[in-house]
Amino acid sequence: MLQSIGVANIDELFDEIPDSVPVANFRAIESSLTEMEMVYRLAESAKQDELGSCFLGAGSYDHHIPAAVWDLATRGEFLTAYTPYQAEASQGTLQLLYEFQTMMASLAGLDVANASVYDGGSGLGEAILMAVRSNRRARNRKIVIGGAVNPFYLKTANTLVRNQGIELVDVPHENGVFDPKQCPIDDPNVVVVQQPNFFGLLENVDAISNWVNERNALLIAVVNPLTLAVLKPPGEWGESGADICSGDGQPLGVPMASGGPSFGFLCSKMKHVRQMPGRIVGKTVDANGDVGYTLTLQAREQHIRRAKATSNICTNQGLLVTAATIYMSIMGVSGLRNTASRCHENTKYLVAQLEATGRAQRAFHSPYFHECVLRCAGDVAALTKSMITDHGVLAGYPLGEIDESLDDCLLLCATEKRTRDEIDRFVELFNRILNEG
Amino acid sequence: MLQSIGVANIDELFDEIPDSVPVANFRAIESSLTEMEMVYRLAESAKQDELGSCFLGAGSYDHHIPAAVWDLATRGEFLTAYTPYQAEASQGTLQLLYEFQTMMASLAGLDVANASVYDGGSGLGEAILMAVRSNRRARNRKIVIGGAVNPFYLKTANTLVRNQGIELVDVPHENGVFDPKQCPIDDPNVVVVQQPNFFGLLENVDAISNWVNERNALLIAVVNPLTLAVLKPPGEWGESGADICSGDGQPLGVPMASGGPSFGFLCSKMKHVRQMPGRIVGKTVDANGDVGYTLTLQAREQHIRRAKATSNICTNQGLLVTAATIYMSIMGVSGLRNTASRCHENTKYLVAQLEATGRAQRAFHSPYFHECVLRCAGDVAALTKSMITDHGVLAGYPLGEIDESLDDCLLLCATEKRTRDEIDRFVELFNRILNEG
Amino acid sequence: MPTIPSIFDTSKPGRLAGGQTPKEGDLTGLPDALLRESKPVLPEVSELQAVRHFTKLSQQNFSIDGNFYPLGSCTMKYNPRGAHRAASQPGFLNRHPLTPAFASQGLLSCFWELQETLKTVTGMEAVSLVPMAGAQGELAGGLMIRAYHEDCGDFERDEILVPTAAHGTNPATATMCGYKTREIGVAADGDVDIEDLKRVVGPKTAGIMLTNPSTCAVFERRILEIADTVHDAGGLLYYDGANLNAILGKVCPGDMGFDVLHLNLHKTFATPHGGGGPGAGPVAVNSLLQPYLPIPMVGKLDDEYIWLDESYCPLTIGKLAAFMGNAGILIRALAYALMLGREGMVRVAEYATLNANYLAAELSKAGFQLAYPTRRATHEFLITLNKEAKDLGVRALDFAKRLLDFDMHAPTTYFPLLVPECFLIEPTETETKAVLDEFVSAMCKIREEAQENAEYVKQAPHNQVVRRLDEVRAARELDLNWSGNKE
Amino acid sequence: MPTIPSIFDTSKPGRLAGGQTPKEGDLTGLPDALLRESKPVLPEVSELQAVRHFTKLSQQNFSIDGNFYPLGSCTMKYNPRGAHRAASQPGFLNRHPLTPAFASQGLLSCFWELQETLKTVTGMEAVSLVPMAGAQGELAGGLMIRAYHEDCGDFERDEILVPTAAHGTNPATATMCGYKTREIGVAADGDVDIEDLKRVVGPKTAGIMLTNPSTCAVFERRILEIADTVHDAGGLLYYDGANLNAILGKVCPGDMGFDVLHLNLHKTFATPHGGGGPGAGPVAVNSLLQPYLPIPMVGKLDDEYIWLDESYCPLTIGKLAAFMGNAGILIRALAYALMLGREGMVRVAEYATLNANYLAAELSKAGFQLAYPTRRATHEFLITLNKEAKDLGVRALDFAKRLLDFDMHAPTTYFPLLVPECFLIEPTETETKAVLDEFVSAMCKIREEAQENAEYVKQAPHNQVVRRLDEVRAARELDLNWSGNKE
Ligand SMILES: Cc1ncc(COP(=O)(O)O)c(C=O)c1O
Ligand SMILES: Cc1ncc(COP(=O)(O)O)c(C=O)c1O
Repeated sequence: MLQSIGVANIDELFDEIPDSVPVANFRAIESSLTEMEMVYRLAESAKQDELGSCFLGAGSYDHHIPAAVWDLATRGEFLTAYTPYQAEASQGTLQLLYEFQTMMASLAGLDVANASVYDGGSGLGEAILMAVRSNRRARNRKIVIGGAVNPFYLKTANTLVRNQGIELVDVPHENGVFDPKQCPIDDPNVVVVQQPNFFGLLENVDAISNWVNERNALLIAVVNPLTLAVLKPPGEWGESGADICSGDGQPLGVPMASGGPSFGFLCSKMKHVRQMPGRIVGKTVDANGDVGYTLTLQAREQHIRRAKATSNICTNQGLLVTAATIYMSIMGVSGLRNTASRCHENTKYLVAQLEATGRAQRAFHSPYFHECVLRCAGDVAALTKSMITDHGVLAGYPLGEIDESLDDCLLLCATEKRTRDEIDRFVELFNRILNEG
Repeated sequence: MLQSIGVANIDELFDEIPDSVPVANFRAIESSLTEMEMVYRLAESAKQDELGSCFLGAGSYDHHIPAAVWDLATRGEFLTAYTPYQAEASQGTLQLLYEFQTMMASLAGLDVANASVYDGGSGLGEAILMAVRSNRRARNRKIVIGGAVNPFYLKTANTLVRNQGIELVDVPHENGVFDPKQCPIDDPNVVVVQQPNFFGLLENVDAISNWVNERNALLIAVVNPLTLAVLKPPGEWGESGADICSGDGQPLGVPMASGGPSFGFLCSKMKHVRQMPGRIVGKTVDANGDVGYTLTLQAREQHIRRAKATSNICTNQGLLVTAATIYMSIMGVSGLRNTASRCHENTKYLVAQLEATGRAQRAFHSPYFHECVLRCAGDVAALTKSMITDHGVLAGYPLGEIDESLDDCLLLCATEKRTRDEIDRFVELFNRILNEG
Repeated sequence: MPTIPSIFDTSKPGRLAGGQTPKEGDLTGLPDALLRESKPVLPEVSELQAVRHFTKLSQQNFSIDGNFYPLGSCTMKYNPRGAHRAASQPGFLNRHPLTPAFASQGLLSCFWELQETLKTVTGMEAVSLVPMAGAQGELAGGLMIRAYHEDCGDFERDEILVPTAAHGTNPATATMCGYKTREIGVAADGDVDIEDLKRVVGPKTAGIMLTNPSTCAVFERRILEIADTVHDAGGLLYYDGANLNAILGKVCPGDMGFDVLHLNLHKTFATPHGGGGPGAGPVAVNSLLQPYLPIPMVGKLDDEYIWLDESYCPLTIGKLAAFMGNAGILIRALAYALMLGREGMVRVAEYATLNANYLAAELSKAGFQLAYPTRRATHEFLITLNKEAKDLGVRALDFAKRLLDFDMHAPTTYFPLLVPECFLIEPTETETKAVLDEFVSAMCKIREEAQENAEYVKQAPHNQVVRRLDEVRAARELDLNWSGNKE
Repeated sequence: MPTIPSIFDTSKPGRLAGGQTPKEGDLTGLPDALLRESKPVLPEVSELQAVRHFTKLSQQNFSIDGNFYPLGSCTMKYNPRGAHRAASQPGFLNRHPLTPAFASQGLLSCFWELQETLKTVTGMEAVSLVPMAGAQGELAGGLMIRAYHEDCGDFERDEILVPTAAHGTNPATATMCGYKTREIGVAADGDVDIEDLKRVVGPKTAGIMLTNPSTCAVFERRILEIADTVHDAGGLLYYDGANLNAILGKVCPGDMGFDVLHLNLHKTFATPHGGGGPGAGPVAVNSLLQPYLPIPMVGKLDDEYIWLDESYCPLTIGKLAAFMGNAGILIRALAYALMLGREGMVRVAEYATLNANYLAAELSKAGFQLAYPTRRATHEFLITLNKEAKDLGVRALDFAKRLLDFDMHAPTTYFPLLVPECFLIEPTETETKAVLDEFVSAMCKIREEAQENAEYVKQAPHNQVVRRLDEVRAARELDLNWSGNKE
């Protein structure tokens, strides 16, 4: 090969690198390991962190994933393909994405879905940017954050939007939920509301939607997609529905995996589609008139529109979307619905049992779904620590970490994976530790 | 559908079952579980049995398996295909088997290989039946078992062959190895010898082969296929080589998995091929003259030859052969060779360290490869039990279980997976336990 | 899709997958004469080359995961991925087979549970899980029959009866057990010819091997009479469980007079066939034969599970595998059984039977000839393409090859031998009506093609990676492994 | 291969995968008005139907595991299965993102090790692993540049410079950071036009974004001069790490004057692209920008690993992800780095460069026009098919589509925009010479075909599941989801 190139050795191929740039010094990097040695090493780390039952949600949920989902998603043809630029050689991924868009849009009760953004947090940021671009009538760049929206999403969204002069205005919750009547801003550009909200409480979404609509603002719904199998879809909220729906797809067949990779999704009414960021797949025909699929509306994207693109996103979270599409296909209408309702029943049972100990009671009184805040009689930090250290159990999210007034509160959920035995054992530990503590 | 059939309900479809046969009573069987519940249940069983370092071999070895091997072997197209009866729709499996046959035959230094029998034990049985059928000159049905052949294989082979009037004659080892000069039978039909033998010792295979050949008997070599990357292949033993080579393919990319599924393999000289049991794949051409593969020599098999078939085998161990073929392809010449030699070096190190404690010494003095017998100063049963119970370590095979005269002996190996640290820790435990015991 | 060069053709001396090559070990001290000199013919490729090669190869296979696969007698139904996952847990995969029982209680409890389940499923007294496929189960059964007669001092019985329609493994097994095979006829309605049976049964009869539903794909209606006839003559009844799918939860072989049987877990219990195997063929027996079961089995002593070996089973026929058989397949079968549960098991038989009868009815309406038109289909059924062969010159083989072009695997062809130009069609319970309808359309389409241009069908397949293969040449000019020089 | 009906077309109301459907939960007490009434459009299929559907779909994709995939700038090299396995261990997969650090020391130690490794690889001071792709890394970089200038009280700088050949994410990122983009020219030899740079750089310059090797696939030889020019004007230098593969272990961006950069771990560190993602785009900075890095990072306090959040990093630009980013991708990248080791990293650059230069040389000899014939290829190179387009009427697009019929993915087409009818070709270090030779043959063959019958090439592909797709119609008659009635 060197001969064909006409050089004497490989070094010559680098002769355009100026001598004034020093040679890299990689001595600090270890010598190579074989796969066997590498797996051995990382297995030690992985094992060190293994825990037992998880009662922690707060945006990431421990659901059952059918074995078929990842067996299929990790087939080399899905796993090691690039973005489907050459449509004719990528019909597998493209058709799958089209099917994904159909499922997501329908779950949200909206017209269109894109093929993913990074995660729920950055997804909210993109949703806000999209809404602001789309809402040309707006006279300000104020975004009302209605009550208990996921705080991690908000921080992320803020990083993404604040440099474009967009301001997020937190409107505190009233007894856990958003009351638009208490909103200090009467002409928001965009309103963001989460259903169920970060505390697991159900917002009065019809009223909120109507309120937003009357003000010619756009409404962004942040949702857990699994709950949409049971809850009213954002597109049907109030008279005219939410404009945009965003969230994190993790509950749809994606392992918690420390929070990533997961995927963010965006759905919207058709009228906003040209402001949508990310890939969108459309159905078309080939030269023979047969059905085929291709990336479409690419004029929104960075590789065509560059500085005027709807976003800078390029690589997205395709593989996770692949898994989610397979997950939704296997679970289907009943599987998704029953999973959501079973999570709810398990959490209800957990809440009832904890309340029965007399050491915990619900912090808020609106109806909740799937996840719930409990005020505990005792030191929550010590409780969660002891649960992990002594019993390998994740006991929920200590809300004191985001709001001092809630420092005796735990946000808890019991997914469909938690057995009665696990819940009962948890309740017993809870009681015992607070008793001793 | 019922309408098209012309019945009112499904029960009618079973109306040919006479009423005199009672209806099945399945009440003892549990109600159905979801996948989630089933995996939860079996995970509890699996976790209960997890152990740490393994120094036990004796026919099943803890080797590294490249992740790619099973990622590929469990692709649905390999995993869920049947025996390749329709060759045109099974070229994947067929070409793979042809490649497998090539690799196995070459490792064994013989002309042909089949596409698997069940395991090493039944494989030895089939090898003996095959040899007896092939050796028409023989005047008896006596099979000489030369020294330390795997006792589990022998028991299995005996079950398979004894009803056809075939007798296995055990010729005891001399200081661990087979000495044909001590053989009480001078006109055996077939001789079986294992290399390395069950004790890990190297037999003098050239001399044995010549001795067998001089007696017009057939020689069956039982081997660990991995060691053939380093050791002289049976086809090259002595003047004319072994006739048949059999063994278990587990070391080639198959997890120990409690002993199964693994696969048995058979290789032979071309002149015995028509007595070979099992599937064999051949290369041929299609109607266009292009290369293709198909099952061949089917006239040996039960579905054609019925009572006169070379064996009753039908379903074999195809998936494991698939894994082994991928394993051998990834490992290649160097990978296989280095793995075998590294196992040997690790075992040598283990043996040296154990001998250095003064509490163990080699039981036999012939050269060994990959596996070794140590005589221990102490209660071997108590040692192995404590190793498991207190430390999760499998300390080797207590040879007392098969031979009382060896009840202070352990058969040990340290594969390429055992790190220096693991070996050193084992030696320390060994020393400590025998000290206390 | 292009044909794929052999992996040896892409090899290059010295190339290797570095990440998989451990450091070389020291061989000093080993006698030179015992070491290998020649370099084995193994691929020398990068890991990517291997991955790409086998990815490509796999794509040239039909499979359940990709295709309708109505291969009669083989029960090619969906293999749940969850069962595979459950069996692939490290606690199972990394277990050394010689780990003592006290440290294997998890695994042994699974085997115990499977043994108990299979006892109920078959209606028998005792189960051994050891046999590694149906044929090995048959061997175990034959050896148990032999051991029983010998223990009774009855050394004269040297014949096993099998219907002419029997699967090839039945007579082949009889031979391996040291028996002679005697065939008995099948009547025009597909049932065993009882008169023929009565003629041949006698003091030389060790036993009879039967499937029910039979390999003619009908339920053997006079099974109890057959059982009495053979038992009266002092013989035993072996049930070949390959077709158990059809009657799961409906009737038990133990209630039909059988003394011993095997199950094909890879069929009825849906473990993947892996392009040829592995399977598992546990045997179940009534109390007569219990002492002879192959070892090891799992027993229970107080609350502990133990291995039952020779010391507990002195009359055992012995070991059939170096260790305990295809453990991983047994776990998969248990997982499947747990997921089905008692309700699910009955559903298996019902839907399998429904699908087969529907497909039979539709094919019959479409003008194809059922082999036993007066009979119910079981989980499978037979058609004969004899008329098409005579009228159009297009044989069952041609139909089979052309079906591949419709992206469907062919049914089993030319088995059983007694029905000319036959297809044994087993749609299984996991296929939808839409798929069955597509199969009927494809069959009709092929017949139309044959009417217009028989040659076209006879040259099928047309859209596969290869055209029709020359099997005669394969057997005549044996080419069983690659050698660079040959080409 | 036939086209595959949508999964909704095979749905049937009420059908479900029973083994995956938990028992329904109780919803009493929830307000009716908040519950769903409409049934969502989700598949109602059996598990087998789903498995078969997605198995079939997957077979309609090109991929690294199946095909040569020389997509320039995307570094489609082998993704080791071992890295995937290592990251798929339960300890990693089942970890809840809010598990406290004290119970996550295993994971945090991995992230720490990766941070350290990337510091060495880039020659920078500090690393944050958070960004979830290259573009998000760019955003983080832009925001850090902005934060830095603002902290310096310098509010006038509102321009980011990018070469005209820059990747689209560069200008798009500038916009998201609230900056204006100014393009600078590229000289005829592929290097940045320094005179143009000097003309536009100034007090409004916040920074410049560059790749090196550049998107023209050549090494930017005057990089140090560029750095001085921008620095002298008070601007900062951003390194777009998409092309780091070419210089891994040869030179470090930190030594070329860059202040901040991202790495595309899914390129240089070979994590699988998953048909679009996920990736990971860690950022590395020199000490100037260290205070602004996105959180969380992993720190070490005595012997314990801790999360560095706002309290440790008060000047951070903030969070970019709800949790810590694409953790699983980071583990894969660490696994890859461990397997490569320091020797392996240099080999990556060398073999990638060797393969690209060889392929460039061979194509050039075969008569194809290199875009920068006087320059070395880096890990990739550009050819222009302008002559073929003019003489034969066959454009780069047509060559690309026809290449698919040769079972090879097409190179990147029409990027960078400044080279007409271009292919950006990146063979990567994991392909063999034989594959490269096949690519050259295919290109020559296509040119021959074009000479004989241009129309044939312009109608390509011919052997794929679909013929050439109508993209214009897709955008004009938007059909973005399935609805039964439409058809
Ligand atoms: C009727 C019948 N009997 C026996 C067998 C043999 O079973 P196995 O292939 O598991 O050895 C089969 C399977 O092919 C069969 O169909
Ligand atoms: C030169 C260049 N810059 C930036 C990017 C963006 O990286 P990502 O796709 O990871 O967001 C890419 C990748 O497509 C690229 O090639």
